[in-house]
Amino acid sequence: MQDLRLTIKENRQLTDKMWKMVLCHPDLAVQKPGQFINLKIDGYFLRRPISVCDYAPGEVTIIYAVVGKGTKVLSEMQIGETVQALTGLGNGYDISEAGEKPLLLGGGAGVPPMYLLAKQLRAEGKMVTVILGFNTKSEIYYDEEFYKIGCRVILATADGSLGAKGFVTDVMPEDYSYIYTCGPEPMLKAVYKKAETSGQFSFEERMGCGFGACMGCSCKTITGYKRICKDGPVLRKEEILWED
Amino acid sequence: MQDLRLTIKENRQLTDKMWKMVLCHPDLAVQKPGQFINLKIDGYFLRRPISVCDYAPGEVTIIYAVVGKGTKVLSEMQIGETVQALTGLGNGYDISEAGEKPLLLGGGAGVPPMYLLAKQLRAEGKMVTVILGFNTKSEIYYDEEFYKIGCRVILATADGSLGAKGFVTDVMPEDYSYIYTCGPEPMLKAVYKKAETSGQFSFEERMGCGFGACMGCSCKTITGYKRICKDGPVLRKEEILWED
Amino acid sequence: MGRLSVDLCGIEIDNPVIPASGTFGFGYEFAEIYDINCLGTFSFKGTTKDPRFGNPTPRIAECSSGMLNAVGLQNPGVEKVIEEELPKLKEVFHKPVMANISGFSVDDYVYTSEKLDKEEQVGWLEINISCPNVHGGGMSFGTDPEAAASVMKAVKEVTTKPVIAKLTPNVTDIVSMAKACVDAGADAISLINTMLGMRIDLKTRKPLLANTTGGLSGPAIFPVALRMVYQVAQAVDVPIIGMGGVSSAEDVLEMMMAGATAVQVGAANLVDPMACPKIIEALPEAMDRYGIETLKEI
Amino acid sequence: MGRLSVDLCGIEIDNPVIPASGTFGFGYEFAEIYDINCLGTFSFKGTTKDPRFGNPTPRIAECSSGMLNAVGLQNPGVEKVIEEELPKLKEVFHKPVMANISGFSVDDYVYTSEKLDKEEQVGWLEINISCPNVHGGGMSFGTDPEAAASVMKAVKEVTTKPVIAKLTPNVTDIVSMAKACVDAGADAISLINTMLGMRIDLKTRKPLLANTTGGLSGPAIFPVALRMVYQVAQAVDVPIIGMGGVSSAEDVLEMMMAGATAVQVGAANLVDPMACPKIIEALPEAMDRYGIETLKEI
Repeated sequence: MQDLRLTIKENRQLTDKMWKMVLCHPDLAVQKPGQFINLKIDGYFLRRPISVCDYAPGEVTIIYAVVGKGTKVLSEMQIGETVQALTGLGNGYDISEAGEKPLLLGGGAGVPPMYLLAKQLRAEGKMVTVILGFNTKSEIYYDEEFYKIGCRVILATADGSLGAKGFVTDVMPEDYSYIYTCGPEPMLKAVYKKAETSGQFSFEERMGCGFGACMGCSCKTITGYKRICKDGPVLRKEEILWED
Repeated sequence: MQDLRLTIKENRQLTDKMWKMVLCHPDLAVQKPGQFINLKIDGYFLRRPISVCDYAPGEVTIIYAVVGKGTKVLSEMQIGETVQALTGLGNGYDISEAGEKPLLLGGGAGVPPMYLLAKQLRAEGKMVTVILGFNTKSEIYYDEEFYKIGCRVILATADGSLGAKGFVTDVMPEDYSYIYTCGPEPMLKAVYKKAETSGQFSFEERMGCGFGACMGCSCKTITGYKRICKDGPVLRKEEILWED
Repeated sequence: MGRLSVDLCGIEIDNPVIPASGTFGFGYEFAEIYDINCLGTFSFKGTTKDPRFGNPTPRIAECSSGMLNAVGLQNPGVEKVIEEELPKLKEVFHKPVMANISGFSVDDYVYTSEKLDKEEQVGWLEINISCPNVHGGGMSFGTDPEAAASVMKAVKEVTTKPVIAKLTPNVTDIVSMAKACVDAGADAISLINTMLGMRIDLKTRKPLLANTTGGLSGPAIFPVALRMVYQVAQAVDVPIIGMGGVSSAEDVLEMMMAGATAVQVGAANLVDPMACPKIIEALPEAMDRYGIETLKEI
Repeated sequence: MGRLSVDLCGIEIDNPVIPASGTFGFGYEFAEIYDINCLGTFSFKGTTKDPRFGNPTPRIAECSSGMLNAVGLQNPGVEKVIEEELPKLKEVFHKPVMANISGFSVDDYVYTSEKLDKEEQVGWLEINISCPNVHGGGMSFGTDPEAAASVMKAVKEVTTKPVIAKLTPNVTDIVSMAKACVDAGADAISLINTMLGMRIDLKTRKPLLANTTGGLSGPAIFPVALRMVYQVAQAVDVPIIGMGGVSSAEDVLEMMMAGATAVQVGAANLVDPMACPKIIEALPEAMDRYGIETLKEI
């Protein structure tokens, strides 16, 4: 974990709700895909946790949804302005278990972490299939970026306006070695049910601190209580305990 | 009263504590010397009331003391940035009673309103004497500006490091037609005691709203309760009631 | 009967936005800035039997997301309010107004309430049993259910218009206070008054306020206010006027979702004199955003 | 015995800055970031007799200048705290630590206190009779002077180390609560715990927190905390640990001027993990600015 003042290098709108921001600092380090950074926005008390979409030494890309006043302020920030951030938070995905044909499933605001993950898996020579799920055509973003790094990309929209009509689970291929996923909880649950291999699931929860101190984002798992921010956000399929 | 978003045209340090800021807006209007504007500073709940030092249509000059975090933020603002302000607040000085040889006494942070007042009196052809009191030489500001508009300027410093050693009341001339003053309360009280003519005294008080709504800055006078922000900040000598 | 109108004790008001007592005087200062008839109504400056100067200054201190005040019920007394203030108020405001009443004994409350009840323009009597800034009065009635009930009962006996009990948050159990007032006849409950707070001047090491303590208002207290409105709404059947840090149309909606029928806006008026008209103007769009057809449906 | 040191119930601590329970775990997370031995001490995560998961999520909501939490005393239970947490704590922190204890009955408090009193590294026992987020326990002891006294008395009987009563601000009369605890044997008072608050999600029209209500902390509550510290300091002779929104060296000084001997820092740790070391570092310069030679002189 580092507490750095990052400089905004890019900040632009991708879709109606989603924005892309590139942030720089010479000391910036992200250890794993699936980690997040926690941004301090002037005038708002709690930081905003946002997952890492892409990373190169000294530079991180995030894609964030403008859902409230805080993220609205973030979307209005200009290139060259700075923002305080805790970086390298969360456990992230472990790529060592991917096998040869990993299947990645990202839904809505859960797509971004799939990108750095896919990139690293491709760098290891894996055959990566990515299923991206959205509500409708106009909400689709980042699909091309996955093509460019050599992934097989399957698109699904709930209304069928582009790609297959349905959810990510409706278009899962037969043959895959492992599952990595991030998205809204109903999607994670559906993937969990349908998955034929082991896998890693990234969860979302309202956080206080983002680094394991406040117990604000605890959840129950097969292996005990976990903090989404510190012991997660990625849980292994075997430890997930659905609470219904 | 107007609520305007003013643009900063100048913001520079005059002495260790005092800063000068010039603010612009096409609709900006100040009716009288001795009025004040009330600035909204990001991150701080209450506005900061600051007296008007100079005014030309569309442009106001203020001189403010950096005394806390709010005014610190103000001092760090850049040219071209904007700040929300309520303008044209307070009753201000009435120059119609000045006579031919008005005497103006300003102490410390009470010097600025004397400037627009002196300018207007000079424009009416009055012989204006200004006594400026400071603690020490390094705290002196704006003395030259008074010379330039043709005032007779008398300087007093408490430690005698420049001008006469003592308080403004130690250097009052024999012959004057009326008194206008602004400064810390002990100074106002001393001027009140020594004044041989009538006069107008500008008071300071912690304010809530600045426009007469909250009764936060009430004081007792011979003629009843007054609100410093709306019925003041200028009181006539005859109505002042010292509460000791 | 537009999208914004609500019924407050049998009086239909055009919208639920009501400037809170002590932040709006008798309306003139604001009438110089905008047509105050856009408001649902407003609650005028707390009025007592006898004239009061209130507390010495400083009466104001700043806080994070809020402010302290210790004005101490400065007002010209009920006779002068009726003779001088209400005629002037009538010139700028043409709707029923809310009379805010304070006292230091049950007789005080009765005296002032009876007089103001007879004034034609007064639509509601808001009985302040919650001022934290006067000694031996105000809040002491607001922290004991029996004392609160005795005030409400006595006021109800001499008045004809809806009586609203204004409660202090500085209590262990807000619900029992509200219930006591309703059982004693209160037609509505307004809450919360300010929270008792304090600041110290680091330079002098003495309290910033001459009164030592003062009442905290502003967005800082909104979550506490919302919780109390919610708790009281679960427990009583009369309308609730929610207040405490309301500064935006969203805050108004949140208060109403917690159970408020109408909402008062206090400290926000002092920082931005246009706060109330801005909130009223922003309400329809905010309602659209959250799928709210009319405020009455919440 | 530097400029910053203070005496807390007979134990000299290097400075008065103490991370508050529930915002600092058992110290490890922060020990990864800085050497936590720079702290005066810290109050570890509230410990109960039995393990607790706490409340369902969401447990956190944002507010103006603050936050709500409804964690609900998640902790592994006193046995595991002693077996697993304290040995790990000892590796990273080499000073006396403050044990924070909660319970649902007098027997609970006695059981947990007796165990932790025997732990060598425990310097003080902070008895939390003020948690707003658990039902049938915590705060119910903190709103009734007799109940509070019964806990303090029973705990004092089975312990040897200084016992600190941690009070809730959600009461009408904080002074009578403090006095009852001191009369029952409390060696110090810490206050305030969080203020009961609530937020509603405008989209779902339901409470943001799964627990409906939560505890408000952060700068929003600082003026209320300061007022209560001041009032209690006038009324009791034992040391007071002030807390509630403290975020800067200036806030520490203001709390101490109100009568606090030491100061806890809570929510600030969550927003800035370096909050405490930054405050400690800033203290000497802030003291110079206000002419304070040593903190003990305040």
